Order: sequence, then structure tokens, then C-alpha cells
Amino acid sequence: MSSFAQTQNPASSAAFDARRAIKWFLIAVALVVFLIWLAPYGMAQKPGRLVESAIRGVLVGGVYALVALGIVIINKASGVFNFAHGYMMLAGGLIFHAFFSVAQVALIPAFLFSAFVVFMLVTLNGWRMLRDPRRLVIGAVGTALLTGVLMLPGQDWQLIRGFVGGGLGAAALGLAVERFTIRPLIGQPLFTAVMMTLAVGEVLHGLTQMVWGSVEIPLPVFDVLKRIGLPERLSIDGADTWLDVSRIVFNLELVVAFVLAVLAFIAFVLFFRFTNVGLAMRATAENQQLAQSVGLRVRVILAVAWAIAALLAAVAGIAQGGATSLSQNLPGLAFYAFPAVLLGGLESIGGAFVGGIVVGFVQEMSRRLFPGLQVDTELAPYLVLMLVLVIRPDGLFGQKRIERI
Amino acid sequence: MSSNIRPSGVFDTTYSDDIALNRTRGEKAVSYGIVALLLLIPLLSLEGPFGISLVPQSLVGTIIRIAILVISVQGLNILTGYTGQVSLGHAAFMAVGAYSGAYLARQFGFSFWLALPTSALFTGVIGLLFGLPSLRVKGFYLSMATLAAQFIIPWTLRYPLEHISNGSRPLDVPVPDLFGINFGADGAMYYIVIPLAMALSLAARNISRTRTGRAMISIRDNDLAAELLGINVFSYKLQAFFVSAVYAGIAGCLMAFHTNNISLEFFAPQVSIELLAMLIIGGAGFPLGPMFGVAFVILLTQNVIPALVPSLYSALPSLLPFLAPVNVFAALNPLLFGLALMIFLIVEPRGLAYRWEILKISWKIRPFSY
Amino acid sequence: MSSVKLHIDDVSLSFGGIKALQHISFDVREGEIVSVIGPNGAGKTSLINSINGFYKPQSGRILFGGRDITKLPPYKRAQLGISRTFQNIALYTNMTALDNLMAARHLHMKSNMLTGALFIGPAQREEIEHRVIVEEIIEFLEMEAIRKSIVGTLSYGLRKRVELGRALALEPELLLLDEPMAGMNQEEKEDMARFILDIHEQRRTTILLIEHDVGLVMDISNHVVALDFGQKIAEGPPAEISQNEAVIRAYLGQENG
Amino acid sequence: MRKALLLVLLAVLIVVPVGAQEEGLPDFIKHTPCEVDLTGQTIPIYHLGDISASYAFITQPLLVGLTDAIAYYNARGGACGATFEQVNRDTAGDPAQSQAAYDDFSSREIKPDVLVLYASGDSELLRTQLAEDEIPVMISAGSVDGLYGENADEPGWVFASNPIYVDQFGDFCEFVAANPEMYPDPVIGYISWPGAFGEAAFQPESIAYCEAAGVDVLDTPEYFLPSATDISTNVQNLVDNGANILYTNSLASGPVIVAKTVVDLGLEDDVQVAGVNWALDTSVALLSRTAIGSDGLPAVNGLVGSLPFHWYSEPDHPGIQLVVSQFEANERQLSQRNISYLLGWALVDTYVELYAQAVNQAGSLEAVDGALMKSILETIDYYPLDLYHLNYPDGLRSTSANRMAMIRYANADMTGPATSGDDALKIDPGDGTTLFVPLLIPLEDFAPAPDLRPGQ
Repeated sequence: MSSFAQTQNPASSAAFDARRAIKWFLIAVALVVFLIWLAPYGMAQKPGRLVESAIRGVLVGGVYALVALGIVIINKASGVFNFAHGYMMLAGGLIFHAFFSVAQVALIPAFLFSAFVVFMLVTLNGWRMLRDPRRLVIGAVGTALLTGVLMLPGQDWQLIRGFVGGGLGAAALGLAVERFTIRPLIGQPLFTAVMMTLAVGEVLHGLTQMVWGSVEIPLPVFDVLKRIGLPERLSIDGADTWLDVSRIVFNLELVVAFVLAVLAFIAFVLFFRFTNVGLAMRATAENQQLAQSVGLRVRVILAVAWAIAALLAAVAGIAQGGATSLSQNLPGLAFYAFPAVLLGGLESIGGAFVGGIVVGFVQEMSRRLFPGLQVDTELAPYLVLMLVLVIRPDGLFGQKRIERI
Repeated sequence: MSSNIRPSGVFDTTYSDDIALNRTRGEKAVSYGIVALLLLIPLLSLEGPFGISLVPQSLVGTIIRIAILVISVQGLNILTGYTGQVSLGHAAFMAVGAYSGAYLARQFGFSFWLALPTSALFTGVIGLLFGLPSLRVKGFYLSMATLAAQFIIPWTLRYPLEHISNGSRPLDVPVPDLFGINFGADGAMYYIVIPLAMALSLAARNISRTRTGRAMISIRDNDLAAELLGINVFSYKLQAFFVSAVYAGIAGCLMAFHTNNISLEFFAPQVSIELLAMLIIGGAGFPLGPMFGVAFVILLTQNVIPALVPSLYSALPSLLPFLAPVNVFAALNPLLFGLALMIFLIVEPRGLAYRWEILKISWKIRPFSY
Repeated sequence: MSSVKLHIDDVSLSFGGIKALQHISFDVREGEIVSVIGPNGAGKTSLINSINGFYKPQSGRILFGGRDITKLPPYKRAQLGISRTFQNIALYTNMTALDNLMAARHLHMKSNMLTGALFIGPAQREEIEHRVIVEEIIEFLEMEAIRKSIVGTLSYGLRKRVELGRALALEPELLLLDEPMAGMNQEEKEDMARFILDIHEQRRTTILLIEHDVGLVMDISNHVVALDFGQKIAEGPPAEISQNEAVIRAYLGQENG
Repeated sequence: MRKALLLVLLAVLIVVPVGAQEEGLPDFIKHTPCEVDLTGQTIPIYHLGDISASYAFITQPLLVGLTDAIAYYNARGGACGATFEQVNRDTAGDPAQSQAAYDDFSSREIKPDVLVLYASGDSELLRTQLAEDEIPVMISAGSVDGLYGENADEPGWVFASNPIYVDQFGDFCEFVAANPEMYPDPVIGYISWPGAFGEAAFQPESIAYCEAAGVDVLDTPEYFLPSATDISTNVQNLVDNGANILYTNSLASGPVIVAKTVVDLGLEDDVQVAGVNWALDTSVALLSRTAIGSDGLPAVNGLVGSLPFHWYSEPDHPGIQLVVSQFEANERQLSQRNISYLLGWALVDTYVELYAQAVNQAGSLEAVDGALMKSILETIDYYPLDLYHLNYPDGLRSTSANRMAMIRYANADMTGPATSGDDALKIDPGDGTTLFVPLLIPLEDFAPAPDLRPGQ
């Protein structure tokens, strides 16, 4: 206890409990007042519409959760807040599109792309890896395999091609960003790295413009799902029930995006719990120097975190691109996911998920209750965020900071 | 940092010499020279006897834009650079200054000279309000609370206060008028903005080196230790929010009266992030940081890159024949800015002002390299 | 004898299940050097943190100069004249040594943001006035050479000295020193001990000292309090404590761990 | 290769190709004859705008259109012998950058005689400065504020080649009122992007005009961000309040997501989607190819909007023939065959006419200045490539001729619009989508749109 001290106040005395009780009582009162104020707006709506908005909010929140997850992963590993995430979404979506939407990839581009991806993966821990002949062999075999997969012709392979090419491409992008922009800044002030992500965003903006132009690109990824027999939309008929509305409809896009978010969430929870890299990543996030001193390869872990984040960004980009289209407007979505990140707590994976859902829910409900005022995207999530931060300064699930002196 | 090194043979004999900003005759000459040169620029840009102006006319406008943003970033430097509270809502505070100044002038016929301090103080109060979460919230969470200001303030201006802000439509701002001189022309506005920018930069410098500033830097470096020295941390954080918002308010108000026409697009969230980028690039926590940062970014995006684009545009498409030329053109602006920023951050991660201090030291101790 | 400066009355502090302090009571008299000793984890730093308000004890009272300060926030306690150093130096690493000391003059200065921004006039006069006082401390602690060095670049021993200077610049009535000699070599330790004694003699400052090095403690203190596992195991004059069975046991037990 | 094939196919289908003239301009272009020869001199076409951010899909085809048109006209004598060059500057949608670009242009040794803008926001920002510096501006469509100032009482230096957004909205109401068999009991819900452009048509004047014509407009508009994932709630709010027409002042993905949501909610038969002239564009028709309605055609099939100029789907029109033949000759992409490519051509043609008149009046290119250009624009009566009528009587700053048209898709034999996905012409572009060939079918003749400036 003497080596460091904690600011948090011991939580056992009666006086302290009383203060806590008063605090929660006040919060409860405020909540009741708020609900009473809200009630007339709610009463004006049919119950079915409210239920619909609530469900839709949760579904839309899935996309926010995906975006927030990607931002949280990087923050967890390195403390850097990634402003480039929106453009990584766009870039990931476009790389996916490039492989998904062509009839066949020509040999040379497929080979160059594979070689780049494999090179980034093989040199994960630095250029020295290239001296290891074993890795060179693995790299060569990997390049050949990947080239082969990417060259599979026709529409039957389009999803496989898209996901392999898009996924690995996005991961390589994340690795490249980390290697060339973030790694040189190790040991420098944290905010320099945060600004670097801003620069990365601008460069990705330029590169996507350069290769794909400004054209909005439709991403027919959900058509594939329709082709394999999934219904285009889910609808509920509540005309004669308490719902009092004739049709409640949810798009396949939204449902799939939500399922993707849930799967990503489960995958990462498992990853952090049970894999070595995941455990190492948690340790690194706790204390970089300490982690290094016990033999964890901090560089590898940071690189992996960026690769995962880019992968998540690509998934979010594909989901959003499928629902609307791939365009320079897409990165704007990340801005509106920021509250989701903070709401849950910067370091919490579960928090990012819950934060995303909460933001989606709040947006849809306020859109329903207060039409025409733009309350939904610009105001409500940030008001909720402010309130949560005042009540819980570290977000809903954030780690309570222990301050040492 | 450089303050302890001066050319050998120069000694301070009194404490007031020691704390003076310009301690040698040379330093004094350079400082006054720069000031004089700045004040002369509009005259130099006028057309001379042979129809030639010594400096390009657009330079006046560029310097005004830089000076207005320097005021704003000086405020951000007090809050973020010295006190360590990273703000992502600075542009919103500029909006408050701009719109309150415009409102006072339009609605109540306030003159520019009255509207400027009033709107600045009002912005300060708003800043104080958004500084309240700093009682409990720290670090990036606080940044996000300030980002909330960046959304809540423009929303409030756009919808509930539509009668003041003209909503999503632009708002005309009357031209400032002083003793019958119309300040519409850049040349005259220059003589309001530049002295103000200098005075406010000097004030920020003075704040940073006296009691208040030391308290703020203590909070940035170690807020717990600061408290144990009797510094009321929360009070100083609020003061920092206040004064930073006052600076933003002044900058916003100047911007409104300079462009004579404002809209909420001027104060988008992106702008807040850019202001922060300017500070980091210039060197957060250095008195000269804001000047370096703003000048670097503005000159880069508004002068250097546009000058480079045409030649690159004529060269690149032939080098990259598989890309559509129009795509290449559209890509150049963000690409060049991003790359310049990247290279710069890798070469000098602590900011231009830091590099400047090092250069100054090596100049003073020349010809020795240590 | 002199009056009681600091009165610790039945103070208990716990974190969750860990009982950092249990029913601690003792007095520090005006002008004394009182040392608190004990092995790692005994609760020494928790005690200091409770005195200057960083921690809020669950029960008990702390009286300073007769006034109950148990509920005051830390900065108000500093205003009453309690100053401290930290075991893990908590300096402002990006400031010069001089500025660190000037920052500690905060309480005694009056200039505000406005006068500071103007500088010329009251603020400048005040700067110079306090500069004189700070220079005295600098001279006193023999750190003229490092006056304008950035603290982050200094050696450990020097940083400890700057921190002591900063605590002194507050002109405290009670100085809390948290292991001021930890991690120092013998020479540095002796320097530091000399400074502490000088402070005590020349400024008549009451000092509460936490130290590991029992030998040194016995040499300079008037009164010693021994803690172990959050409990007071002994209290008395140095000579008495060095013979105390419980203290010896506590330290021997520590040696093995 | 596929794309090129596709282009050729499309061209053969909708357009009767004309052999490109080797020398001189086609006869239908009737410029004022030049009295001064400017051979060897250069006229810059200054353009500043958002080329890399949100509105890039409008401005990039504009640049392509300008490029092709300038090459074409320069090869045929330019303006009285002077050749054009384009000077573009990307502002990324940032007003500070627009200001810097403007300062750069306006402080050049030879001040621009006329500027080209594309964003309402820029015209609003620069309004007073343009008047000070005496530089007229040509813009495509615009907002009241940019053209007439905050109180709508000062016709400024900005001239729009399309009716302004409020006028277009009013004209749409007029169309709805005139077609009760198509729109019984019309109620319009306004749904758009937030911001200056998106909110520009929803003004008290246009609403009052619509109400007077017997068309209800819901009080509460709905706004959604271009990056929104799902706008079902916005659409439902309007429909629940009785809207059977949704009007949108957005472009590209904006109208598409509105139409798609209407389809998704099963409201296709009950709700008409309508929009501003930018909504009636190739980009919208092509983007909708992954949002298919229950009739098997893209969701925007049937979208109604303003078409204040002639369009690619009028193959007999000589101006269209010229633009399309050059489009093919330059092997442009299908996505660039849109509104701003067309307007880019019209713009260069306008430049030729403007300079012919200006030089005739001033005597030399050096003597031409902004004030002269403004006086010419105020009295001009010209049909650029015969695509629209450029004239500004009575202090107007925008053209007024407008007409409504509908997005349809060609049927398999190219004899007319398809009635369902089954008989539509479908092309497989090989990217997993199906391309439908868009047609814009005019629903009425050109007629003056109402003048809905405040205070008129």
C-alpha cells in the first residue's frame, strides 16, 4: 500500500453510503421528472411505433457498436483515439468491393495485393523477420495461396473473394498504418499520435479519391443474402393488436448488420479471454513498460490491435455500404459513434457494444418523438453522454482510474 | 528552456532583467522589427508608383485569417497547452462569440467596440458552463464532454435560436465603423486584428509566466500535487475554460465582423479538430506554439498546396495512367495535407515551437555545439 | 512544553477489505521532529495522505493547531500551512526548478489572471518580491546551479531536493516528509539530513518524517511513532523505541520478506 | 472493356449519333459574331468548389465536362480566337478554404471577369465581397440568400442558370395541383439533409405558395444526415402525419435512400417521391440499382422532379447530340454522364457567348472587366447549346423556365419506359448488380416557375 495510493474513497462508512443513496435518489427523481416530461410526446405516438423505434434503435445501434468496437480496441492497446476510423471504414469497404464486384481478378493485381498483405503479416514484428528463411517460405506459400483464392472466378465465389481479399486487405492496411505512422511515434507525447491518426484519415481520404473517385458506389452485398433465400425484410402485422399499427418492417440490411456486430462482439470477447495475444493485449493496455519488461512484445500487440481495428472498420464499412452506399459521406458516421465509445467507457469492449446500442436507441426514439429538430444525431446522444459522464466519469463500463502519487 | 541560456558574457543583474521577455538588445531589436514589419505590410501591398506592390495583396487577407486563428489557438493553448484539458469544442465557442457579436450589432446597434468585449465575456460564461464537467471528468472523457459542446451549441443556435442565427442560412454582420473609418476593407481591419492578436498573445504569455499560469501548468503536470500545494484545481480549470472561451469569443467575433457574413458551417466539428491540430503542430504549452501552428497549417492548406496542385495535376496523370485525372486532382488536396502532416509529426513530434527553442539555443551557444 | 500542533485522534482508514490504518492516535508538538517508522505496507504513507487530505478516514479526527481539519479538501489544508513531499517525487517535470518553487508560492501571492496578463505593475512587483524569497530557499538548499534546469532532466537526488524546496516555499507550519531519503546514496542522505535539521533549527518548522532508515531517524527526531499493519505498535523518544521488542520484531519480520 | 461496350450500347440505344464536325461549330449554336480577333490570347475559367468532399460527385463530372468542352471549343476557334484554360480550386467544403481560394483569384494581377461556383454556401459567403470586387459569378442552382441577400431585396453579382430551390419547390406544387388525377388530396412531407442546401427549399414563401395552390405541406420537415444508416423513422413520421408526397432537396444517395425506404416500408403505391433538379440525375438512377422495388425496377423509378434543361434522353436535340458524341469520343465513364457534365458544356458555351459580347463592347480582352460582364449577364438572352434559356429580366438572378420530369427505366426494346423489371432492359456490368438504363421522361413543357423570393 505504501508504494502507491488510491484516490478512491473507501466505501464502507455509513456517511458515505448515505451520500451515495442521496445521489441515486436524486438521479431517480430526475429520471422520473424527465419521463413525466417525455410522456405527452410518447402518448402522441401509437404504441406499435414506439416498439418499432425501440427495436430499430437497437438494430441501428449495432452499426454504431461495430464502429465503437474498432475505436476501443486501439484505445485499449495504445491509448490513442483513432480519428481515422471513419476513413478506415470507407477504405475497408472499398477494398472489399474491389474483390467482391469484379467477375475475376487478374493475375498481376491479385499477386501484388497478396504479396503486400503477406509481407505486412510476415513482418509483423519488424523487418528482421525477413532474415528467417522459414518465414520466407511461409510468405511465398501464403502469397501463392492467397493469389489463387483471389483469382477464383465468377459470382459463386464473390463472397469468399470479397471477404478474404477485403478482410486481409483491411488487416494489412491497419498494419501499414501502425508500422509507418504510429510506430515512429512511440515514446512521443500521446497527442502527437492522436494527431497522426488525423493525418492518416486525410491520406486515406486522398487515396480513396485517387483510386475510386468521388462516385458513390453501391455495394450489393445483401443481394447475395437474398439470393441464398433470406427474406428481404421482416415484417410484423399489428393492426388489431395493442400495437395499433398495420405494419412494422425491418430491413434485412439492418438485421444483418446487427448480427455482424453481435458476432464481432462475441469473437472479441473470446479473443481477449482465451488467446495469448488477447491476454497480452490486456496486459499491455494496463502498463506498456511493465508488459515489455515481462517479455511481451508490445510492438506486435500494437500492430495486432491496429489490424483488428481495421478489420472491424471494414466490417462496419461493408454493413453501412450495403445499407446505403460507399461514398465520401460514409466516414461521417464515425463522428456520430464517438458518444457510443465514451458512453461505454474507452477501455471496455462490452461498453462499446452497450454504448452503441444506447446511442442507436436514443437516436431512433428522439427521431420519433421530436421530428424536424435534428435532436436525434446532433443533440440527444451528446446530452446522454454528458449526463452519464457527470454521474459516472469513466463511462458506464470504463475502468475506474486509480491515481497514483 | 532557452531562458537559461544566453550568449556568454551577458549577465542579468536584477530579477526584473531576468524575467524580461527580451533580455538582450538583439532580442529587442528582432521583436520590434517583426512588429514594425507586420504593421507595414498593408502599406507595402498598396500599389506603388509603378503599379507594383511590394508584397502580394492577398497576403493581407492571409495574415488577418492567421491572426484571428492565432487568437483562438492562444486560448486553446491556455486550456490545453498549459492546463492540460484537451478541448474538442473550441470552434463552438468561436461560434458563440461570432453570433453573439453579430446579434448585438444587428439587434441593438452595438458598435463593434462594444460588441467585441461583450460577446467575449458572454462566450467566457458559456465556456465556464461547459467547463463544469471538469470537476469530475478527466482526460479523453473531458475532451468528449467538450466535443458535446461542439454539437450542443450549434444545435441550439440553429433550432431554438433560429431568430438570432438565421438557422441554416447565413447571417449578415454589419461592417465595423470607427470615427467614420469603414473597416470593411482588409487593410483597415488589419489594424484592428493584428494589434489585438499581439496584445492577446502577450497577455497569454504573461498569464503563463505568473501565478495563474504556474498554477495551471502544475495542474497539467500533476494535478494531485498541485492540490496539495494549496492550488484550488477546479477553480483554475474553470478559469482556464473561461479565459480560453474568451479568446475564442474574441476570435469568433473578429471573424464575424471581418467576413461580414457568417454561417454555422464556419464552426463545424472538423474546425475544432483542426484548431487542436494547429496547436499540436505548433507546440502545445509553448508561447509561440499557436503562431507557428496556425501559420504552418494555413500557409500549407491555403497557399502551398494550391500552388503545388496545378503542376502535380499536369504531371501525375501521365505517371499514373491507370487513374482518371479528375480523381487525381480531387485527391491532391487531402493527400498532400495528410502527407505533410505525417512527415511533420514524425520529424518533429513535439511541435515547431520546440524545434525553434532548440534552434535558438544552438544559435546562442554558437560556435559550440553543446 | 510547546503546544500540540497536530493531533491525530483515533483515525481509521480502509480500502475495501484492507485496513490501512486502525485507531491511530498521536500528537505532534510545535517545533518537534516526529518520525513515523514501520516496514512496507505499515500504513505510513496512508497516514500522511490522511493528514493532508488526500484520503478521507472513515473514523477519527485530525486536528491541526486546534482546528478540526478532517473534512477539509487538500488545498484548504495547504492553505492552513501543511506542506509535504512525496515518496515518488511529484514535481512538475516540464517546469524549471525555479518555477516549481515559484508555483509553491501560490498561496502567498495575490496576482490573478488579469493582473498577470498585464504583467507590468503589481504582478511584476510581486514576481520579484517572491523571487527574492524563492532565491533564499534555493541558496539554503544549495541548488543555485540547477535553478533554471527543467526538472525532468535532473538526477533523482536533485529532484528530491527540488521537491523539498518546493515544500519549503510554501512556508509551512507543518512539513510532511515522505521518505525524503529513499533511494539515495549515503552522501546524499547526509546532505538531506542536514537540510532537515537546518530547516528545523532556522525556520522552527514542525516536521513529520516518514523514513525507512531507522538509524538516521533516531539521530534527528525528537519523537518516534512505529506502525505495523496499520496499527501503532509503539511511541516514544528514539532511544526508547530502538529498544522496543515489537518494533524490532516488525523490522526483522520485514527483513525476511 | 465491359464499360466501354456498355457505353457504346447505351449510346446507340438512346442517341442517334451524329458525325462530329471537323471544322467549326454546328449550325444550331448561334454566338454573337466577333468584331475583334483574340487569337493567341487565353481566357481562364476560374472555378472554386468542393471537389473532394461531400459534393464531389457533382463537381468531378463538372470538371470532366469542362475539360471536354474546353478542348472542343478551343479546337474550333474558342472565344473569338482566344483559347480557354480551366483554373480549378478544391475547397473541400470548408468555408475558410473557399475564402482563401477567392482571395487568391480576386487578387490576381488580372482580376477574373467572371467566376464559376457550384455551392450555395460559397455564393452566400462571397456575396458582399463579389459586389465589392465587382466580379460576377455563374452558379447552377442557388439559394435566395446567395442571389438576393439576407432580405432578398438586393439582386447581387451571382447569376444562376437554374431556378432557385424555393422556386423549384413551388413549381412542383403547381404541377401537383394541376394533376389532381395523379395526386388526389396531395400532402407534401419535406425530407432532406440538414444544412444550407437541404433546407433551402423549405421556406415560408414556398409553403404559402403550395398551400395557396391547394397542396398541403406538413409543418414539420424531417432531416437526415448523408451518413445515416436507416431513415425509416423519418419517412414514417411524415407518412403517419398524412404525407403522400415526399419532397427532398438532396442529391445522389439522398433521394435514393428516401425512395428505398418508401419501398422497404411497403408504401410504394401510396407515396410519390419528388425532388430538386439534382435528384433527377443519372447518379441517382444508377445508385438505386441495389434498391429494387416490388415491380422489379429500381426504387427511384417514378421519382418526379425539376428538369430545367434538356436531357440525354432527348436524342433529337442537337445540343444533346453534340454533348453525347463528345462524351463517347472522350470515352467517359457512365457515372459521369450526369447533370453537371451537361452543365459544364453549357457553361463553356456561355463563356464563348459572354466573351464575344464583352469583347465587342470593350474592344479588347484587357478592357473586359467584371462590371461589363455583369451588365451583359443582366441583359443576356441566350440559349447555351440550346439546353436552357439564359436570361435575367426584371432584376432576377436565376432563370425561370422549368418543367417536371420523371425517372423511368428503358424497356427491353428501347421503345419506351419499362412497366416492370420483367420487360426492362437489363445489363450485367459484372459487379453483382444489374444495370437498368435510366430515362428522364418530361411530364410537361417548359414554363416559368413562380418567383418565391421573400417579399415578392
